[in-house]
Amino acid sequence: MTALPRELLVVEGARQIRDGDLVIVGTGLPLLAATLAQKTHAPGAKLVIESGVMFPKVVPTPVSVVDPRLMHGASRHGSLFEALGGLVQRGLVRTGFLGGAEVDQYANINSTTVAGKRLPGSGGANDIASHCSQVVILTDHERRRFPARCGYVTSPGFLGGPGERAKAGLGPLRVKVVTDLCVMEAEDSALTVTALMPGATAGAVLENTGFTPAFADSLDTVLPPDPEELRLLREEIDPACVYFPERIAR
Amino acid sequence: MTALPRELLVVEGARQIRDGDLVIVGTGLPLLAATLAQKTHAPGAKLVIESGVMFPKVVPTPVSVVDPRLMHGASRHGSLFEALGGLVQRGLVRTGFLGGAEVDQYANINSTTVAGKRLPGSGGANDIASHCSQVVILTDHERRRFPARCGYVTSPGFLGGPGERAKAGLGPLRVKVVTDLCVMEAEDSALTVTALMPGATAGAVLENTGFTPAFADSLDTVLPPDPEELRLLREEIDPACVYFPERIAR
Amino acid sequence: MHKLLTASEAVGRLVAHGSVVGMGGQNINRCPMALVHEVIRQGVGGLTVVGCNLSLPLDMLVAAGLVVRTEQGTGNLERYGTLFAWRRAVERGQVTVGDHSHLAMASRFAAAALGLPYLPTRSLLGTDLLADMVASGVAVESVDPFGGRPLVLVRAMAPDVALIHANRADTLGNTVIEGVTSHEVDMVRAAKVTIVSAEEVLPAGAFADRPEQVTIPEAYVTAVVEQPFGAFPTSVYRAYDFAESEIKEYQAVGRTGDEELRAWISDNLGASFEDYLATRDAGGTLRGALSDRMRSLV
Amino acid sequence: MHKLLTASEAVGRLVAHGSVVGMGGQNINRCPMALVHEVIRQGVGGLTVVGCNLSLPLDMLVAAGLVVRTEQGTGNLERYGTLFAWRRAVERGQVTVGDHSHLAMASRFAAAALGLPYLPTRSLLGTDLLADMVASGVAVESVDPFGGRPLVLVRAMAPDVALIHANRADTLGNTVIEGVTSHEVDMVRAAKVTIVSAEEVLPAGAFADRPEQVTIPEAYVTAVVEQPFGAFPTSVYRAYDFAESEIKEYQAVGRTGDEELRAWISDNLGASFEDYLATRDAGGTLRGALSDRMRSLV
Repeated sequence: MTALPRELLVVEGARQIRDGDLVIVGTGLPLLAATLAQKTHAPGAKLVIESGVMFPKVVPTPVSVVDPRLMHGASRHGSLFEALGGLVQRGLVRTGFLGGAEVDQYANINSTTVAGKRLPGSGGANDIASHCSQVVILTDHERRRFPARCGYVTSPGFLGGPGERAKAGLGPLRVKVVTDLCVMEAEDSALTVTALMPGATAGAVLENTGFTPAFADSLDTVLPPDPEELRLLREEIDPACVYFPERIAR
Repeated sequence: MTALPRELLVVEGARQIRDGDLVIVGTGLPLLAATLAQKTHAPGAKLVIESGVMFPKVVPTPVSVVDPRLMHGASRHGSLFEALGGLVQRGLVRTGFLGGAEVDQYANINSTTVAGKRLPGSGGANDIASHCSQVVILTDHERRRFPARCGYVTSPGFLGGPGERAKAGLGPLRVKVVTDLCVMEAEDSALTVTALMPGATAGAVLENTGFTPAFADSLDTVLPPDPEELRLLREEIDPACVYFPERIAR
Repeated sequence: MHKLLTASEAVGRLVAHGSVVGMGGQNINRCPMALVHEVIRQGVGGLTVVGCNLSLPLDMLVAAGLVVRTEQGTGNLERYGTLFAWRRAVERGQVTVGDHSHLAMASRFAAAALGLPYLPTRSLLGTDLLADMVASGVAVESVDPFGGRPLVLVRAMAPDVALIHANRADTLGNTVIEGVTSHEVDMVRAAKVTIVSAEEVLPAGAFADRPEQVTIPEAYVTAVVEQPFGAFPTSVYRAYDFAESEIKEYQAVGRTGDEELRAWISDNLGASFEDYLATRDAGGTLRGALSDRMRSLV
Repeated sequence: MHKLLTASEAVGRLVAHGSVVGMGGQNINRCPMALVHEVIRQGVGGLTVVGCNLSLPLDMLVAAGLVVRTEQGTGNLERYGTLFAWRRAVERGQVTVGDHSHLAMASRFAAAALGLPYLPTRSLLGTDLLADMVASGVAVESVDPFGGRPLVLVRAMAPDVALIHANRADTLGNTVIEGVTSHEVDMVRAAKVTIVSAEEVLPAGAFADRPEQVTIPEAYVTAVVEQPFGAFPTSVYRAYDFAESEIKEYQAVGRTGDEELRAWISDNLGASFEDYLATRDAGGTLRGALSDRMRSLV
C-alpha cells in the first residue's frame, strides 16, 4: 500500500501530537490527523473544538466545527468563549492546527485577504496562534502559499523576526509546517526545512517556496505511514473519502 | 387587626416595588416585602437572588440566599456572576433591598466593621448600591444605626454629598429608608424624612437619629396595612413566624 | 407582556431599518433561517450584521441588498465554500467589514452582557488584525497594570436585536439550546432585544423543574416564535441534521451571481417559512430523513 | 491519570501547607465539608482561604488554627449568625482579611478562568472598600478608554487548589451541580488543581449523552472523591436540605469560644467523614428526614 501525498501529510501531522495533549482543531485534514493520533500513539490526546465542543468522540466524517458528528459523546457542549477563552487563552491547550492562504517565512498566517480577494477571516486562528505553545500547519506546497511576508498578518507566527513575539506580549511558540514536499520548523526564527517527504527534493522545495528557507544540516526523510496508519485513515477515519476524492479517482 | 411595628416596615417596603420591576433581595424582611408585593399590587415583579437564582416561586420561609425554598420553580439556576454581573451590573435590576449596621446621612452603608468589631462584609451590597436605580433599606430606627458619617463606607449612597456619586462614576440613585419610626428619602442629597409611621413623632425620629435630618414640608403618615396585607404576611408568607418571633410572643 | 408572536409580528416590531443585528447560529448549525427569511420578506435594510461565524443567513441578507456592514470572526460555509454574495459585495465596497478573532468577538459580546465597556484579551497582539480593529475604534492597545504585559481591550458590542433559533422555549421566553451555543448566550444577554424562534414552544414554566438546564432565561428574551425546522437547511442538535443538498444548491446559485441569488430567493421564500419548506421539501421526506440521520448521530 | 481517590489521598496529594484554597459552597448550601474535615485531620496549615461567601468550612479551619488569611465577599451564616472563630481571629489580628464585593470576587475568579490578568468592574467606585482593595494590590482605579468613565480593574485570582462538593461526577471528573453554582464554576476553571467530592460517582462518560448538562468538564478536575452526604450539615439541591439543628449547635459552641470549638472538632470529626456522620446521626434518621424534606421542596 503506497500513501497518497496528502495522506502522508495527515500521518506526519498526527505525529506532532503527544499523548495527553489537548489539541484544538477545525475540520478537514487536521481533524483527520488528530483522530489518527488518538487511534495510534496518543490515545490520551483530547480534542477541543472552537465552537464549544470539549473532548468529543468523533463520528466519521465531520465537515464543520458545528457538525453533529463532531459533538458526539463529548465531555461538554459549551460556547466559543469557554473553548477559546477558558481553555485556549487560559493556556490549557498545547497544540493547535491551522491553515491559511499564506504562510510566510516567519510562520505568520494570512486568512483575511490576498490581492483584494476577500477570504473567510481569522475565526479562532489568531487566538490559537496567540496562546498555544505548538502550532501545526498542514498545506499543499505551492509557491503562492509561501511568500516572504504575508500581505496581511491575521495570525501571529514570529511576526517580523526573532524576539518580536515576546516584544508584542505573546508567549513562546513552536511551529511545524507539513507539506506534500517537506517539513519546516521554526522557534522564534524563520522556517527551516528539517525533513523531506519521501521522493521530494530540496530543489523542488526551493522552486515552490516564495522565500529561500534554510535547510537543517541533518536533513531527515519523513517516515512513510505504516499499513495500519493507512488502514485507519482509509477505513475508519475517512471511509467515504470526504477529504480524499483522489482516492476514489484511483 | 393592628400591625406590629416590623410588619408595618415590611408592608411599606413592599409598596416601593413597581409591578414589572426586577428586584434583588436577600432573605429576611426584604424577601417578605418583595413576596408581599408580588401577592398584591406587583404580580409582575420578578425576584433576583445574588447566588444565581432568577425569578423563583418562593416557598415559605427561606433563611438563606441559597435556601432550597428560594430556588423553587425558578427561571434559571445560575451563578453569582450571572446575577450580579449579567443582571445587576448590566442595569436590568431596578430595585435592590439592602441592610447594614450603619446608614449615614448620605445613605452610605457600612457592613464591614464598626468600632473594631468585624462584620460580615459587603456581599452583593456594594454591587447593588452601585448599579440599581432604587435602593430600599428596611431597618429598626436606632441612633447607633444612623451616624452622620459611616466609619467605613462599604456600599455607596451619595458618598460625601451632592454630585459625588456622578463624580465617582456611579449612576443616579434613589434611596428610601423605611424604619419603625419613619420613611426617609434621598436623591443625590442627604436623607429627608418624608413620612412618619402611624403614632411616631418627629421628636422620636430626631432623638433616635445620629444626624439631624430635614423634614419634608408636607409630612405624610404611612398608610397602615389593610387586613389582606396582614393576612398574606402572617398566613402565607411567614406562617411559622421565622422573622416575627414577637408574633408568637403575643 | 405577551411574548409569543408570529415571525412576521416579531420582525415587524423589533427589527428596524439600520439595526445592528446579532446573528445566531454558526456555519451549518442552528442558523435562524425562519427569522432571517422574514427580515428579507419585510425588506428591512441598512443592517449591520454581527456574529462570530456568519454563514448562510448573512449571505441571503446581502444578496437581498439589506446589509451595509458586517462585524465578525469569519464569513464562510467551511467545506461548502465562501459566502459568494457577501464576498462580491465586500470586494465591490458595498458592504464594509470589521474583522475580529472569534475570541475577540465573543469577548465584545461578553463585555456588553456584563454591563462593561470592554473586556481585555491577550489575543490579536502584533497583527494587522489588531491594527485594523484599533483603526476602526473597537480595540485599543493597553498594558496590564498588575503584570506590565501588553494587552488588548475590545469594545463592548450590544446588538439592537439578536436573532437565534433554539430547540425549545416556553411562552415566557425561557430557552433551551442543545449542543454547542457558539457565541449566542452572551450575544443575547448583550442585545437590547432578542427574538427566539424554537422548534417547539411549551407552556409557561415548562422548565421550572430543571432551571439549571435553561440556556437563556426569560429576562433576556423579548419575543418567542414557534417554527419547526426553523433552522432548515442548517442543523439543530438532537432534532435534525443539516441538508447538504440544499446548501450545495444555494452555493451553486451563489457562485453564478447576485441576480441568480435574488431570483432564487424570490422563487423559494414564499409568503411564509411554511411555504418555503413546502417548496423545498413538498412531502417532507427530506426533513424526515434529516431527523432520522440526527437520531443516528447523537 | 486515575482521578478517583479517597478524601485522604486527594487532600494529602493536592493541599499543601500555605496553599491558597478556593472554597466551594455558600452559606448553608453545598459546602465541601468532607474535604475540609480531611484538611483538618491532616492539619494542613498556613492556608489562605478564598471564596465569595465563606461560612461553616472556613470557621472550622480557623478554629483548627490552619488559616492565616481570607479573601472574600462575606463571612457569615446569615440567619445563623456570624462566624465566631473567624471573627475572633480577625479581631485578634491572627487572620488578615481582604474584603471584596461578591461581584468583585467573582470577577477575580472569572479573570483567571479566562487566562486574563484582570477584569474590569463598575462596582466599588467611591468606597472605602475600593480603597482597601487598592491598598492591598488587588484592584486599581482606571478609566474606560472608550467612554472616559471611571472603572475598577480587579486582579485575577487563581487558587492553588479548589475544593467543591457536587451532586454527581464521573470517574473522569465531569461534574454535574444542581441548583445555583454561586462562584464555583469560574473558581474551579481558575484554580491550578481541583478536588471534587460528589454524592455519587458514576462510570466514565456517564453524562456523554447530555454534555450540555455537565457543569464542570473533566479538563478542570484533578481528583474525584465519592462521599454521600459530603456537604452535611449544609444542603445539596435535590438531594437533602440543610440540618438547622446541627448548624445551630455548631454556632452555640462557636459563641462560647475557640477552646470549645476545638474540643467539638476533636470529639466529632473522627477518623473519616463516615465516622463523623455516624457520630452526629447514628441511625441515619436525620439524614433520611433531610432527604425527605428536600423532596418536598423541589
